[in-house]
Amino acid sequence: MKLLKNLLKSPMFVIGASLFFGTILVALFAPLFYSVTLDRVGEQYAAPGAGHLLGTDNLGRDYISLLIMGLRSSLYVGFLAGIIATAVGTLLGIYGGFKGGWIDDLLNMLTNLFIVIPSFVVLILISASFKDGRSLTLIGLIIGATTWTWSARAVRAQSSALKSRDHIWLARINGDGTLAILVKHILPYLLSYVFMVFILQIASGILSEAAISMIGLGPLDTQSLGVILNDAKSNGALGDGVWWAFIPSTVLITMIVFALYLINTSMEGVFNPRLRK
Amino acid sequence: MSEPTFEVDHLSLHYLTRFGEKIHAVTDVSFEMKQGEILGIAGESGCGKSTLVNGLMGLFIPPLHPTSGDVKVGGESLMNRTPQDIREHVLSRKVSMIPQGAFNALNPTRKVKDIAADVIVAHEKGDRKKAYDRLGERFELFFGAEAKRILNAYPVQLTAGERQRSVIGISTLLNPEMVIADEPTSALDVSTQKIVIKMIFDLLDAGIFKSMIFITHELPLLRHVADNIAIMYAGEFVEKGTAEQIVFSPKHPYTKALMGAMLSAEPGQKSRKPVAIEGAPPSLAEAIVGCRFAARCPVARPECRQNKQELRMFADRLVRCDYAE
Amino acid sequence: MPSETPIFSARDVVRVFGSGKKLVRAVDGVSFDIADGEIVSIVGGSGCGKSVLAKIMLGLYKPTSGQFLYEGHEITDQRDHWNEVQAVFQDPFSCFNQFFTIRAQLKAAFHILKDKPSKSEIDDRVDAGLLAVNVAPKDIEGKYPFELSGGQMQRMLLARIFALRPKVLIADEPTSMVDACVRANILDYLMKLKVELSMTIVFVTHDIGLAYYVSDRLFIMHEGKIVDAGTPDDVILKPTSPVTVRLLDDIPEIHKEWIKR
Amino acid sequence: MLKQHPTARFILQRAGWYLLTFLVAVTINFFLPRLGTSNPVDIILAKSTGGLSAQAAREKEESYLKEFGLVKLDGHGNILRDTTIRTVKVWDAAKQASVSKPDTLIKPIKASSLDQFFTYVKMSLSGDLGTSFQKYPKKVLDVIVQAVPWTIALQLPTIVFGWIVGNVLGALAAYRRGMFDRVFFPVALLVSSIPFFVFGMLLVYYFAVVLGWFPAMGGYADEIIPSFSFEFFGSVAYHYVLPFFSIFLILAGGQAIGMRSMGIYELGTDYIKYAKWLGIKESRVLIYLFRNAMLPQLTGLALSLGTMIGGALITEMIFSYPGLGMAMLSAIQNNDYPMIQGVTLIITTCVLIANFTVDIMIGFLDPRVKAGLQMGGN
Repeated sequence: MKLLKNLLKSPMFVIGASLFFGTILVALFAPLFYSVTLDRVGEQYAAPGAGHLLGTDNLGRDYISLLIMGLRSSLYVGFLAGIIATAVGTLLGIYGGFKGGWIDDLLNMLTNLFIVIPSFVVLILISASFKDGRSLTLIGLIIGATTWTWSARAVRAQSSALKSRDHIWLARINGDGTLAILVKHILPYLLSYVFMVFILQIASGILSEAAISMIGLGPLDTQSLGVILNDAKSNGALGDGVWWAFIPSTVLITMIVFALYLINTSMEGVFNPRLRK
Repeated sequence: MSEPTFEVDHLSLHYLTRFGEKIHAVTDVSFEMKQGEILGIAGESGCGKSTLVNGLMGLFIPPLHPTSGDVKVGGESLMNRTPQDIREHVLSRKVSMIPQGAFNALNPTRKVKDIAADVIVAHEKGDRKKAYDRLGERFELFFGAEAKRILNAYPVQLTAGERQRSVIGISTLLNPEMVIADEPTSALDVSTQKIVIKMIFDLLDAGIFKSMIFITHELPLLRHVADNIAIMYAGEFVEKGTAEQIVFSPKHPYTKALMGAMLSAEPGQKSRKPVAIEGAPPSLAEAIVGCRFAARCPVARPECRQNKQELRMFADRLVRCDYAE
Repeated sequence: MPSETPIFSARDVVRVFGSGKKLVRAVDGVSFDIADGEIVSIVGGSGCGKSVLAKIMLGLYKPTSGQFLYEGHEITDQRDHWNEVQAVFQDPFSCFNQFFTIRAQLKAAFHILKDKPSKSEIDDRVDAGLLAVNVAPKDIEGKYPFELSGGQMQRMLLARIFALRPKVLIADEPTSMVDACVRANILDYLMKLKVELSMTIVFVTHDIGLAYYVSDRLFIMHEGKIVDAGTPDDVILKPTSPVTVRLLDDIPEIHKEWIKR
Repeated sequence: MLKQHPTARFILQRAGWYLLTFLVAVTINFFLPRLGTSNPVDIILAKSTGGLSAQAAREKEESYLKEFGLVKLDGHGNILRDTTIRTVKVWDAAKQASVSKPDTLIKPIKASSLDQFFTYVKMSLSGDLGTSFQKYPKKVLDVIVQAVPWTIALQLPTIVFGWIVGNVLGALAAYRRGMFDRVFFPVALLVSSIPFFVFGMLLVYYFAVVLGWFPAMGGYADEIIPSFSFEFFGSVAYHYVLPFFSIFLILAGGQAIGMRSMGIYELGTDYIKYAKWLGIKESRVLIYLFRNAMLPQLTGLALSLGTMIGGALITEMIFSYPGLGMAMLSAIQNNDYPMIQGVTLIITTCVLIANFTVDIMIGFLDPRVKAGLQMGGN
């Protein structure tokens, strides 16, 4: 469509998209090119050198392998939480916005109630109660289940604005049922908006995982960028100047989130004026 | 007779778009205005009316650039002056503007009196206290007892008519020489429109401002508001004369078409069949040879497409068509 | 021969929105009859309730109280109703979905007809509808709504009506967003609907000049009530209600005195 | 009485709403930890009574049960006993068979989870958040009361100051565009995508470890005893610098991005164009822009306070700053449930209070909201 062409012209989008998909490619295909292993490859906190280009952690494990595994888990949690939060939010948002009346008020009240309660607190409480068996997927589910309020609020505003447009009236006198109207006449207009919300939800998923891992409630069954940072913190790597324990992981998280924000901001520039017309 | 309060001499304006395209939005516009005169400018949407407005106020902010010509207010030229100079010495003092949609022209989070005071403070020395008294008097002039309520209200608390009249009050606070009204009543319903126009007449008669350019596409309205009317098409004046001449004996084919397309609820009008004009105005990006209306003109001849049409005197008004009769 | 029973008959129809302090009586006790094949205009300023009345006629809103009949019976099944009663809306740009081609949306209109014609017949009727508004089918082939001008889009709405050929058309402010010179075209096509398809048309507009020109009968609406009704000349020359008098007086007409200076 | 002055009604209405939200928060705060496979309290009871004599173990267990409202109490606070005699199978070595014997151990009656909830709510509302496991017999409330001032001292000024600076820069970027915007925008976007705590680590590493300009840990130098002396405050300020900047810079970056897009949107509005046409001073037009673009930014701030405070808590952990963050970290590490519940409750309460204040501020700042009230409520 015409709009996608303008999008590809905006430098912000191109940089953001290539950065983000670059990390995804690295996460997916790195194990083919690099032997990812968790066994000892050198001394404790050995500085970057032969055999372990990015040094080793407190157990002498190769940081490149850890970072690759960490990247995969963080992206996995990001996408999982993003999909759940966006799906739940969009469904509630569209249905509430379109239906209107007391259903809309009820859903809106629910959203406004849960958006104020800090999702971070809910995250801690739930993770704390799953003492053992805190897997990556569980963390993704919990993050998704606590951050849907953002997408619900954004999508609801858009869908209730769309409801009064004439093409909805026209669709009804064309004999389209509520479902047909939602899918054919509401969703296409929201698609670009939902995608922008999805991008932000992925970013918040990655950040939340890092946060929850940093306070020791991270996944127990795998590495993640948050777990790496937490290990660096708890083993005092910071104080001993072991920069390779936390700087690479920091750069990775920041780069992913930065790429996502770039995509979102560039899309807002292209799509928003049209949506507001 | 007093020398003209407002002179426009062969003014041409163009837009420089990002892709280096040059769009000649206004070409070779000239007219003079005397004290107390109202000039109506009518035309379809996209004929360059709004561009002309910015030009007449000296607001040449990129991508809008002046190609040639001059605009003088009370003898003082507005050409090649810095935006700050224009802001300080011209806007609100010499030339003022009444925007189209008045219902969101006022800052929603600020009281009417504060916006008005901002205008006075921006242009004249003296404290805000004095400014409030002065604008209080001025608003009482046309709002009477309602003035106090309106001044202390937020725009959201006023009706569309009250908002539009407040905008007119604010735009004419410093007794400008020329007021440019860009479709001031198009969004209002009929009875409110009448009240607003009555207010404009009262202000003009009281000498609060010296002359006005009234822009609208509703010719019946212009018939009652304007002394003279200029019909604009694709960036050019195609006909300019007194209101009666234009409305009752239009000469240029486009003016005739505009009058023909009008519908009025007057007895005996039921049999008169309105005639539409097919097609759309030409794009102003490329240079156009000959008459710009030729493509849509019912009486166009081959010559119309070759030679450029000049504004000439015909039947005691200006017409840009060699074959008008 | 148009049938005897009136197309629309309203008896004290009321429609309210909101509740308690914020109750708005959009339509406040309206009664009228509209005969088959007649063109009626409903004229009024903004907020007089004319659009709400139009939506009641279209069966999109149910009256809060009072009785509104279509061909003698209440509107119970919306789909049946839309089989015979169709509409043209005000803003051509927001009338069409930007994500589907115009032709696809014109064909989608047939989804409402009970005895759905065959695919080829639908295509023929769409082509006929386009030709009826002087648009060659190939001109809009594969085109999306944002690629056309306001005037052309308004014609597409009319092409849809020419293709569907309903019994009744509700035209809600059909010309208010269109330039003066194109407006005359739209009116010609609307008149064509009456002449060629003897369609009953209800106009909703604030432009009394338009109403005066097109309609057999006029209703003047103000704050949810019909304050004046009759043939255009009756209403214009012999207005009964003070509201109509003021309305006519406030409209700037060329030959009439407006504001003394 | 309420009908005449709508502002009072507006405040009460919002207060009522936030009270409801608080109740929901308390419910969540109670039920979520009990969500998991085993009830956390039981695990701890088992662990904490290990290694004690049977008698002492039971006493401690019962005192815990009473602490956490797990058992029914009679009027004056001692545990109701289940007096029904039950038999228990005991292996009688002599008869090589299990014999039923009256159970001498009279168990306290367990309170149902609903009763526990009500006692929990009653206790929390009265300020008694139970006793900490880890620092038994210290009350949770005492630990919190000690930690809260530090957290507020760190977070309140950072968030408020960061919000102001961020929005002013954002408004300038929107108004000036040109070079300032082209440089400022990407930097602000990059900064706003770094998580608080990660940025904290970078700052500590560079400024504390490598350059040694600032202390890496703690709220004040260990050897100083907290007192109202000039020396103590000097040390606190010295330790304050890195944590402050690690939150402030990122917060300012995020707010600047938000304000910039709001500012650009406002610039397109009719009332700004009209103000310019009127020749109103540029500084005044910028105030128009900032004042109106600020309102949605305030709502944005209120809504994102939860995540913001969450992130800032972790920054406290990086700097082992003696605030709620550290209290939370040690509670988590030692599965000190009452402490976790207490800290989360306090955080939620602070966020709700902050939201309430911002709501009221918006009510006063935005005449459209107030006007909506005069015309029969929004």
